[in-house]
Formats: sequence, C-alpha cells, structure tokens
Amino acid sequence: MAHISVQVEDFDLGAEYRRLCGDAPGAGAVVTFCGLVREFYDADGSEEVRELRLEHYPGMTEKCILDIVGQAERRWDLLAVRVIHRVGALRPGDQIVFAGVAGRHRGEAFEAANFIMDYLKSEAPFWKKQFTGSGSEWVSTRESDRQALLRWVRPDRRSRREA
Amino acid sequence: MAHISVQVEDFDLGAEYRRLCGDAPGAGAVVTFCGLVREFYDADGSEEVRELRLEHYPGMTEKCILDIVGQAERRWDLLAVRVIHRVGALRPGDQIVFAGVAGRHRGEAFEAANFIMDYLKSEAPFWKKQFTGSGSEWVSTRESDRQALLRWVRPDRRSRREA
Amino acid sequence: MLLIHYFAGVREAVGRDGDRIEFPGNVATVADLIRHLRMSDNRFERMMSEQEQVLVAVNQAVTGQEGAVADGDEIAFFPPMSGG
Amino acid sequence: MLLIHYFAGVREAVGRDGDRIEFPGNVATVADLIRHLRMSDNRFERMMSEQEQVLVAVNQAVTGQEGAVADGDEIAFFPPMSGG
Repeated sequence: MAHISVQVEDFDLGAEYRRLCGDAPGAGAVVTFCGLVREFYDADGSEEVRELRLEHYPGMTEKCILDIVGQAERRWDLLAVRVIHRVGALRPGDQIVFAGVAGRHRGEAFEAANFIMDYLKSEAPFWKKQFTGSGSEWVSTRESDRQALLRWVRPDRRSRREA
Repeated sequence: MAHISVQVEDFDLGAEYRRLCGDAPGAGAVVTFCGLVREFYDADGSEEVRELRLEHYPGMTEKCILDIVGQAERRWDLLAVRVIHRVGALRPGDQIVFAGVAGRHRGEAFEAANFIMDYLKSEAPFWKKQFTGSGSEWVSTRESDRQALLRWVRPDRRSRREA
Repeated sequence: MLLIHYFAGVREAVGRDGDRIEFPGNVATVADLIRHLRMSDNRFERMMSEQEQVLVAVNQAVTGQEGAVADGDEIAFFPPMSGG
Repeated sequence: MLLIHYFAGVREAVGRDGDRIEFPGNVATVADLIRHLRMSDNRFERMMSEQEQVLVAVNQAVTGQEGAVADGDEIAFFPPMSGG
C-alpha cells in the first residue's frame, strides 16, 4: 500500500506515522525520514538562507515518486509506504520531505526508506532555489547525492552500458 | 544531546519527533525507528502471540543504552538522539522501542539510527517472553540480529583477537 | 504540435515557462529537436550554451539525445534535479 | 559479600531473582565463581547444564570467564539478550 503527495501544506509526522501503522497490520518496524530546510546549503555557504523555493514538474513528479516507491516495493517486502514532498516557499527549520516505510523487520524498513530518499533527491523533478540577504541561486545536486545512488545499483547492472 | 528512557508506559512518536527537533536546531534530517510487537516471533511460529513480556536489568540497561548512543555520537556528527525501550506486558501491535536521530544530513542520521537499533537488539539487557494459546517461551536472539552487528565492526577490529 | 516546458534555471534563462510549437518536419529525436530550437530561438540557444547541464524529458520520462520525439509529445528541459 | 542477579530463563531455572552471599575466599575470576556456585547450589548447577548459553556481567558490564570478581561486586547471570 503506497500513498504519495506533492503539496504546499505542511504535514504532521505523528499523523503520517499513525496512517502508516493503520495501513500495515502485522508490521514489526516503521522507519520515518523527515528532511528539514537547513540554514546553509552550499559547502562554502557562509550566508544564511532566508527562504528556499521549491519548484517541480507537476504530473512527472508524481509519476517519478510512484516509480521510486514501486522499485522499493519490488526490492523489499514492504507493508506500507508514504511519501510527501512539499513545494513552494519554505524557511529554515521547515519540514520539506517525508518518507515512511512499514515492514516486518527493521532491516528492510531502513533500507527501503534510505533508498527512497536517495532516489527522491536526484531522480524526481524538484528544484530548490535559495534566497540569502544578498541574492538567490539554484541549489545544485551534491556530489554525495549522486554517489549515494550508486550503492543501489546491483553489481551486474553497474558495469552495463546502454547500446 | 541524548535522552534515553526505559519505561512501562507507551510513547507518542509525534511528540518524540518534536522533542528531537527542539533539541537539534540546524538539523536537516531526522530519522525515527519504531518497533512494534509482531504476531509471530519464531520462523516456524504458527501460533499467534497473545502477549509479550519484556524483562530487563535495571541500572545496566540504562548504562548500556547510553554507551550505545555514545558510540553513535562519536562515530557520526549527530545533533540529537532519543531512545525509548518499553518493558512489561505488551500485545501484538503495541509499540515496543523507539530510536530517533537528528543530524545535518540524511546519510549519518540513517546510519546512526540503524546502528543504535542493531546494538540495542543484541547488547542491551532485555529479554522477551512470548505467550501463545498453548504456553510460553523465551524469544531467542535471531541469527540475523547477530549478523547485523558485524557490519559495524571496522575491518581493523574485526580480525583482532582479545589476548 | 509539441508542448514544451522549461523548469528552474532553464526557465529563467529562456525567460518563459514553455512553448507550444508546430511539430517541425525534420525532427525525429531529442538531438534533432534541440538543433531546431537552437536555430530558431535565440534565448534557447543562449540558455543551452550557458547552462552547465540540461536534462530532457519526453512525455514525463527523462531520455537521452537519441530519444524519439513525435507529434503531440510533451517535452521538458530542466537542470539536474535537487529535491529532498 | 556478592550480590547476584538472575534474569529471564536463568532466573526461572534457578527459581529465584538473586542471592546475596558471603564472598568465597577462593574466588578471583568469573570462572572461579561459577565453579563455586555449581558445587554449592544444585539449582545453579542444573541451570548451567541445561541453558544453551549463559552470559555474565560483573558490575553491570558483560565479561568473560577470566573477568575479575572481588568482594562487594554485583554479578548477574542471564541468557543472550533479545531486546528491540
């Protein structure tokens, strides 16, 4: 059972957790991830972020998130998954993204939540623009985020080249 | 900042999450794990569990959990950690354990929460006894839980032998 | 007809959200379409030469230079994603 | 004096929560204490021969057979942990 949402409104982690449990009778492990807007985005960012604006590609975003969740569901034995990604104007400390996974055991719940977040960061059509006191700029994908994706590629696929 | 509790009372994941965020200004990632009582514990368990009783070693339990959290804090750059472990009589679906970690980035928060749960399962003095319709028995440590611990041992320590 | 969307830095560089254009006869792939747009649109040309990396989606799926483009498709140009 | 605790299956097999005993003169290690208890206490002896694996903590820290035991220590015997 999967539920996804791209929304301007904030969300309530406690309520999301209760919905996950409700959708997953028999679950033994529930992992939640919540991403918050930080005050600094770039490694050399000495200027505090005042606002973060999130833009997305309506339609494709939902398709991508469903596809990522579907990949996780095929890879692990999951009982319920919920993903929420906010768009619009956010401030430091605001909740930006939620991923919750309910499974029978903790190993699969941890891995699936981690997998979903890694793909969401680099494969779903969201873009962040940060506003500081002196201007604004688009936040680029962190190299560590690109690297994080590689761990999920199985060895037999990692070396394969497209024709 | 770390907070741990061994308690009979239930807990509220939403409230724990808010406390974690309150203790961790500047956090970019919060991972929570919640363990629930399952209906079957043994691999061959065909009989439904009616009750699970959790016993612990007061004093040593708290010391062990603080030690596990301390190890995680030395290993990763964490902003706040909360661990709750319930004891006493529980039923299927009841919450049994909570681990929450707030960090700057998602990688360290996921790893630390996973690490804390692996150690809690096998290194903190808790014991579970399951009651079914036909009797009761102590739940033994799963081999997969013992294996899970090995991943955290650094290669240079894995081969070291005590004198 | 082709429905074209621009997002984020690409949108700012092109100066608009998107375009609706007649399907160009000589276009069969993403590479063909990009060539067509660079020639027919100064701002698109400048955007392509300035942006570090531009991704393309055809009908909401990211594809490469060889991806097929047909009349009626929905095309989008955007920088690498940065969600989460 | 030694304060001894038994937990879980070990507690059930010994038939009580713990013991408070005079410090035995010939005990310096965990192995010595186990030998002493097996000889002086039938139920402890039976528990040790029946339980698959018994762990020992001295002053709330798990230790091996060579762990030191001194007068005034708090000792605990229990099966492998199964928390979480």
